[in-house]
Amino acid sequence: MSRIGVFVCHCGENISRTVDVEQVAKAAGEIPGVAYSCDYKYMCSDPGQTLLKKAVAEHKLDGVLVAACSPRMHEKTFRKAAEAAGLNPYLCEMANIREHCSWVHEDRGMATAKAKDIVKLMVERVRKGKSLAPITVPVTKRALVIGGGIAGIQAALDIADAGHKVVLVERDPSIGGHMAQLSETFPTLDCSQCIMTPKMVDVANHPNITLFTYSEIEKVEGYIGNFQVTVKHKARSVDEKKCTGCGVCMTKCPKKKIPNEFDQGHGMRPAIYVPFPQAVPNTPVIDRENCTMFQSGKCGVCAKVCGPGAVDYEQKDTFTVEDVGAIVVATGFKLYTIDRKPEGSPIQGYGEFGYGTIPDIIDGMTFERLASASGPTGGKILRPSDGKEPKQVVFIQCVGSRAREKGISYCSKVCCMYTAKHTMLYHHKVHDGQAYVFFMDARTPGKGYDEFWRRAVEEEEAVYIRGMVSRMYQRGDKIVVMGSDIQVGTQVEIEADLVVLATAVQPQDGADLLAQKLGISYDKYNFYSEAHAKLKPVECATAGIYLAGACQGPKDIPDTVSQASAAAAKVMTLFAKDQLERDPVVAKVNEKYCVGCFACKKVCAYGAIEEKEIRDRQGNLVKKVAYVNPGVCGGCGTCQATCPSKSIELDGYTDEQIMAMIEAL
Amino acid sequence: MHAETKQHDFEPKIVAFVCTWCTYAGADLAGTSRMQYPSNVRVLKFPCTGRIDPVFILRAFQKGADGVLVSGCHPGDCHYMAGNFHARRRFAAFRALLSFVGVDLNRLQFSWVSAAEGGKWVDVVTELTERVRTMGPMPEFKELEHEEQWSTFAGASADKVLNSPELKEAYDSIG
Amino acid sequence: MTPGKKRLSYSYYPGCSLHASGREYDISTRALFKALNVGLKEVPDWFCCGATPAHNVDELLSLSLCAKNLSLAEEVEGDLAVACAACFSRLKTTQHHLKEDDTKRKQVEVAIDGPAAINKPVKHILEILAREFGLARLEESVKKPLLGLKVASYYGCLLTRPPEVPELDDCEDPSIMEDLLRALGAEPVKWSHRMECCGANFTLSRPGVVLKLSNAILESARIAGADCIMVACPLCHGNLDIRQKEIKEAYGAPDSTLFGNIFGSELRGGSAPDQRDVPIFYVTQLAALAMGVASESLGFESVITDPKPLLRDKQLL
Amino acid sequence: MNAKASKTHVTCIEPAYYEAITEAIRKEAVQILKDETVVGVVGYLPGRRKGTASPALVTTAEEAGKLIFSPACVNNLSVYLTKAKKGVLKKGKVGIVAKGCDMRALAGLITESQLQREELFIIGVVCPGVYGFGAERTGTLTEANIARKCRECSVHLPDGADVAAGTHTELADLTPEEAEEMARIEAMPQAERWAFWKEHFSRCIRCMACRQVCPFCYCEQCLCDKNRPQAVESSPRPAGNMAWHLVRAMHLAGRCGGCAECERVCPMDIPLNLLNRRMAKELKELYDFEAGLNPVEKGPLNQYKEDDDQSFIK
Amino acid sequence: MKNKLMHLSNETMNVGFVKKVEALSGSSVRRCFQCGKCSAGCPMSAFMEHPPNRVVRLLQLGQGQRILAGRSIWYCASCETCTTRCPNKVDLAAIMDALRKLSWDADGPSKESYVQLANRLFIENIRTYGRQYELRLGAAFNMKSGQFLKDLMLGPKLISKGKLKMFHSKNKNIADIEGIFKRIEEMRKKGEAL
Repeated sequence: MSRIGVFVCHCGENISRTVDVEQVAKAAGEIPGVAYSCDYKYMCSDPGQTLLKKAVAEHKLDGVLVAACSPRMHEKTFRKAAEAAGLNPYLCEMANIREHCSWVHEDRGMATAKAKDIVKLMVERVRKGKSLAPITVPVTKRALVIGGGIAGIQAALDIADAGHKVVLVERDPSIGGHMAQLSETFPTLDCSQCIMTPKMVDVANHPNITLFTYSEIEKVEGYIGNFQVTVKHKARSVDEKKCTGCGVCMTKCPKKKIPNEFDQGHGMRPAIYVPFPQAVPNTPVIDRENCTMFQSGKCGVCAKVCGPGAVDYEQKDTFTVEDVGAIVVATGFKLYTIDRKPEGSPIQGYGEFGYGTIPDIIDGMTFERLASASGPTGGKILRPSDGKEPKQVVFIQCVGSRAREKGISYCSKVCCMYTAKHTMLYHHKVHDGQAYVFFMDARTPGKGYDEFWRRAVEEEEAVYIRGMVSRMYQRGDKIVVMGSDIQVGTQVEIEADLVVLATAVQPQDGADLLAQKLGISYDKYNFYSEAHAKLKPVECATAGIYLAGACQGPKDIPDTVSQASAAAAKVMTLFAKDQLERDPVVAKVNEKYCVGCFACKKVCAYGAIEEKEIRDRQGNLVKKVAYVNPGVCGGCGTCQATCPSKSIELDGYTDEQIMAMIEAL
Repeated sequence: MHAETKQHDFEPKIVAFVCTWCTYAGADLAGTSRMQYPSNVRVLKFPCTGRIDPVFILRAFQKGADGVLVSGCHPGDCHYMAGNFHARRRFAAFRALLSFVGVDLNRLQFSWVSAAEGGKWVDVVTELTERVRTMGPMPEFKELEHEEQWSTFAGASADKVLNSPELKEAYDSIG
Repeated sequence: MTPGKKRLSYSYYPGCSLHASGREYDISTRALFKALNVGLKEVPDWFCCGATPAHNVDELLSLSLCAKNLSLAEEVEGDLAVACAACFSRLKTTQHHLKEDDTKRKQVEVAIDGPAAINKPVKHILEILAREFGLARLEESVKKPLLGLKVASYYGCLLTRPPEVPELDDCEDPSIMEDLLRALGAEPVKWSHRMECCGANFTLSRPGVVLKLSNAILESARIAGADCIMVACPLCHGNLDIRQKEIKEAYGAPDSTLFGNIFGSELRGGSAPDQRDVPIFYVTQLAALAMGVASESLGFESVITDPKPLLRDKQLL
Repeated sequence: MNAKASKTHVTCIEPAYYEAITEAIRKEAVQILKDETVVGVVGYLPGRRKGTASPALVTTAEEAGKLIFSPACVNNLSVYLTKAKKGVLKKGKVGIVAKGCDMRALAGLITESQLQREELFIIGVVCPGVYGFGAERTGTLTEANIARKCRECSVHLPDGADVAAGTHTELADLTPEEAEEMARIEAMPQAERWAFWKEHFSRCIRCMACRQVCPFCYCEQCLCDKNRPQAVESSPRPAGNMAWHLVRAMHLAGRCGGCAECERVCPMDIPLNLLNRRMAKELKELYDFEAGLNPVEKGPLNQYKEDDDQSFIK
Repeated sequence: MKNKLMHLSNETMNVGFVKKVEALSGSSVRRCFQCGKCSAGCPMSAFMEHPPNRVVRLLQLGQGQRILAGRSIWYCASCETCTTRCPNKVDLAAIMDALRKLSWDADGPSKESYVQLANRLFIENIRTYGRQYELRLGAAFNMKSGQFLKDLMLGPKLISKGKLKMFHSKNKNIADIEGIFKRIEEMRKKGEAL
């Protein structure tokens, strides 16, 4: 490269405030091989890009460096601009003088010096860069959706309706997720099951959807357009094909007193069960840990009463491999509990609330079940300890959430609204009861949300107390709640019959393990990370994997459904083409020098390296060398670092580029 | 975050070899969060710590780095599944070698910094910079760069050997 | 270390109160350790730890006093045993701060003109009994189990708070005292006020505060059906024991105050408030009693709210 | 040839011991050439000067009858299969005389796909040791003239060979000079260690004999000869020398079987095997791996465990 | 004073004072988001004109003088409940210590004199005797506070129970204590410690 153009961006004042951009541009112009340099207010703007394109043409540039923000932000933008100007996009690089320089240093002199150095390094990278041609790979037009809550259901239906095949995998025996557990939903107070169950049935009946419940993701291989996903089908002990869903087994099962997870442990179910009457599929599953047959080998009642002979105690876990082109992750959330946490856990419990040992302190989801017509109390608000109707109910918001001392500093987003809803449901059901809410802030952005909250306060007579609760303890059959009202400036003590905690929304158990299988990143709470907080909110950094719902962060139903449809749209965009162009950052073998020690093959996590035989014209084997399948190569470059003779090289990160940068230090 | 800029006698040269998915993004986060750290570090982006060859570290020291940082994804978080695991073994071995030939390992730092750990990036960079600052410039490799083979012959400096009358005569005669 | 093999031995920091108003704590601690064959050697020439007044107005002074005591304790072999909850809290807090904060450590080292012994292990008597000596061994050593004695164990503020500093037990839901009581054969009662403040050092300046707070604690213990309260702090003991009569005088009449109204649903409905005497025991007194140590050597004569009737009633004397 | 049965410790090893091995090698080599099991045998022939031996490829039974084994058979012959006599493997199976340390190289080369076990007929030697560099060649091996690497040899028995010649005999009471030297260097202050190696490396003339003789330096183009980019300066200057030896030690880590040929052939007496020994020790400690004990699927630096030590990483 | 109009400006917000509090306590003041949990659990809240959360609020607004003028800080029992339960790791107990020290240094503008007096006597006792001398502490307090009859009946009873000693001996190494006090005073004079 001998005619490089360097474009230094002010980023408004973001860069120029601490970096003397003119000096940086001037210094860049003095680097041998730099044919043009300038600075400009906003390089990413339309005029900025035009400036770049013009300069490429006018100065016959054969390489471009834009010194601006992080390449994670605008590399694509400028590569596109360079391409439009007739340059190979991979000859355009970015020098990060914003995130890595102007924003983190205050001394103008030092920051400018650093920016010059960064530019100098990156000019070397451009100089040694090579034109690369994109690689095309075929796309399997079949999607995998992980999680069968409202997010997964919505995404699956949208993709299936667009005419593509979808595999929906759910860990529990039925789809439906948390939304199926809710009684009524804010801000309209419509019945959750009434709007949810039709969608569940749609999933079951959709010709394009293959539904695997009671199944988990075992292994994920491949890459965008070409994933191979191993699904583990846990032994249901009931043959789904034979079962008619008549339910006789459940009524005859002698073991009936098992706390029902769906009712948060407050209702009972038999050992062979469907989680709730509207479950999809309506095929029961045997809870082997609680089944007498599995524990002692004696019983077998369900098998005897099953007409079609669907009960199969010998069933084993099975595995299938699904070829898919895109993956939507919609694993949802779980609720924080105030229980004492195991030692070493970054999350803490609430000892001041009794670590979950006081029976009439319940969480919001339990309250949903109490309020639900299909719940354990048939929709009557009765407290767990003695089944009495509570006359004084205290709701506490931000339990776990916004409490960095407990290990969670984020806002769970949905609690303000559902607590307001709870006070209304309570007031509707217990007319002479009084609801109190301890809260810090009422966060109600959303269509009709603030009006909903104000209704709870003004019409449904909930007493909102701005302040938190310091301690709760049992006194007789009451719970003494010691709080404060910071507006009045006094302590408040309430003798409550029932306390409902709006506990934090956390990612599902095992979210981190799934992320590791998928190769996607997650934050310190195990929420999955989107590729860009604003511009790529549903994509993962790993191509071909998309996020929907609360697995990415706390979300209410409307947001979840929107995101699910957005993820589905992204999948459809991907499926709109038969071939996929992918980043050509892949390894290549120099067959002349490769001696076939296959160290590269041993370290390749993708299995992208094969053994290739080199033969002479007579067909005699000359030697064996390594060969990289460019479609499979992930582009990590571990092979190159391992190769003793450097006969394998990663395009875009060649030794020549890196060494040149080090030389320029 | 208005740390006063202090004047130091010695500004060490710190080179960071980082993976683009975790540490680079973590450093970006430090930027978007407007955290402050010493400006001595120069970041070289790699797709993965698995790509980082020990030769690069060696070369960086030769080219005047006073401290080197290698940073990537936490175990299990590698974007390429296992690159950081391979890197971990490679650098464990390389450290042992450097230590054996007498390189002070306080100048070579390894870390896992995720995309979410802007604060950790700041801590790691600040700590290494300040540690190296107190250690002073790294003389070993730099000295080597300027030494010639003959310089170690007893009693004769490179200058003397090169400027001896005999040699001069010989050169002249080549004409 | 296998319990039972090596003789435990400790250096001992009694603190000012144990040489004065809390002398029975000191006496019973020594008697108990002797009975358990655990060594206890008092740190010579120790100083006051500064207690709450020092750190209230001058943290550096407080840290320096404690650091000085810690270095004095270095001279005596064995981990440092502390009986007074306040001294314990101050010594542990000092170590915590000096470990975390280099600037403070340097200042303190200038003040005491020497290095601060931040690593000398500091152990509360409770910890020594329940963990190091061990509950199982303690149970084995019981000669006279405290059968039928319902005890409200009172932790107060400083034994477990703030989190991470005393390292004694869970800061909101500790169980070390209850575990100990069970090992001694007594019956720990469940009650609500085991970690509420008694008013502490306001006993001198604002006794009214103490009366109010300590009254709540006594009430709660009575409601829970406790015969007595067990404490591990001479200040708490002072407030609950010495001022018990005053409290009764101040809060005795039913519903005479606002607070009388609030405490205890059982109290409402016109019935006269429970006015039982609630003897206050030190943990070491009860433990020593169970070990069969003669009651005469446990300092019961120094206690204001006479515990003897209760002990006689339970056939423990 | 029941080598494993017993082990004898002696103060010197008489020529008779080597003669017995020589006989056994000749017998085996003649046999396999005659029955065409192999197309040739790589072994040692007597050198031109007395008390020396030189490596040779013999292809006839007659020549095979001249093969010898003596303390002068210092060379690691495996290098002949990947470099000097590489072509012979194309013709068919090859026999090779291998001491324990040579066996380790063979195992490593098989691991790295450079050799196939089925292409080889290995005549293993139960080797009590060979001469050290510059030692007096009396025909008898003693504590005084044994090579440094042999003093702490752990592979006297050629495990995995097709046949083995010799009975297990070792010299008694050998001081582990190399281990002591390594410990001495490790105990030095950091600056002194640097000075030690700097002095040694600065003498290097980059003759590349170490590379030439190394069974594992089989690359067709050495990284250090590459000039685009030039990772290691190729002229014999101190900076490039240091880099070259460090890169070589890194490349051999987890592979080097400790034959110490590099050190033997170094004209400037640089203790190169110490570097390799140090790396071997580290990999043994960290990952419980010893190179070349038998062919394996992956070397220690080509694999990982999720719970590998990472105490050095923040 | 409590409800007086608050003018907020760069001049009226004493940020320097807040910085001092933060330095002494090692705890951030800005971190508090006013959830009120400290006040909810404070045993002494009822005695304070500014409950704990408002003390922090006033600091956030740079109104240290309002705090020092009141008696809230002197009614803190240092029970650490607030620090233990704060969801934001605000070490309020340490902030209270810092505020008391600053009030003390400013020679106590607060109305609350009894607690300050008790503290002063307690520390004087340490300096003079090395250990606490409870009888003297009580007697001196009553003398200086003018409450000659306070706990009148309690004293003799305690003496008879052996709980108060009539005489007290000084520590042998009392000079060491004096040294500590002196060196701290010197450090402060030189500005080496707060």
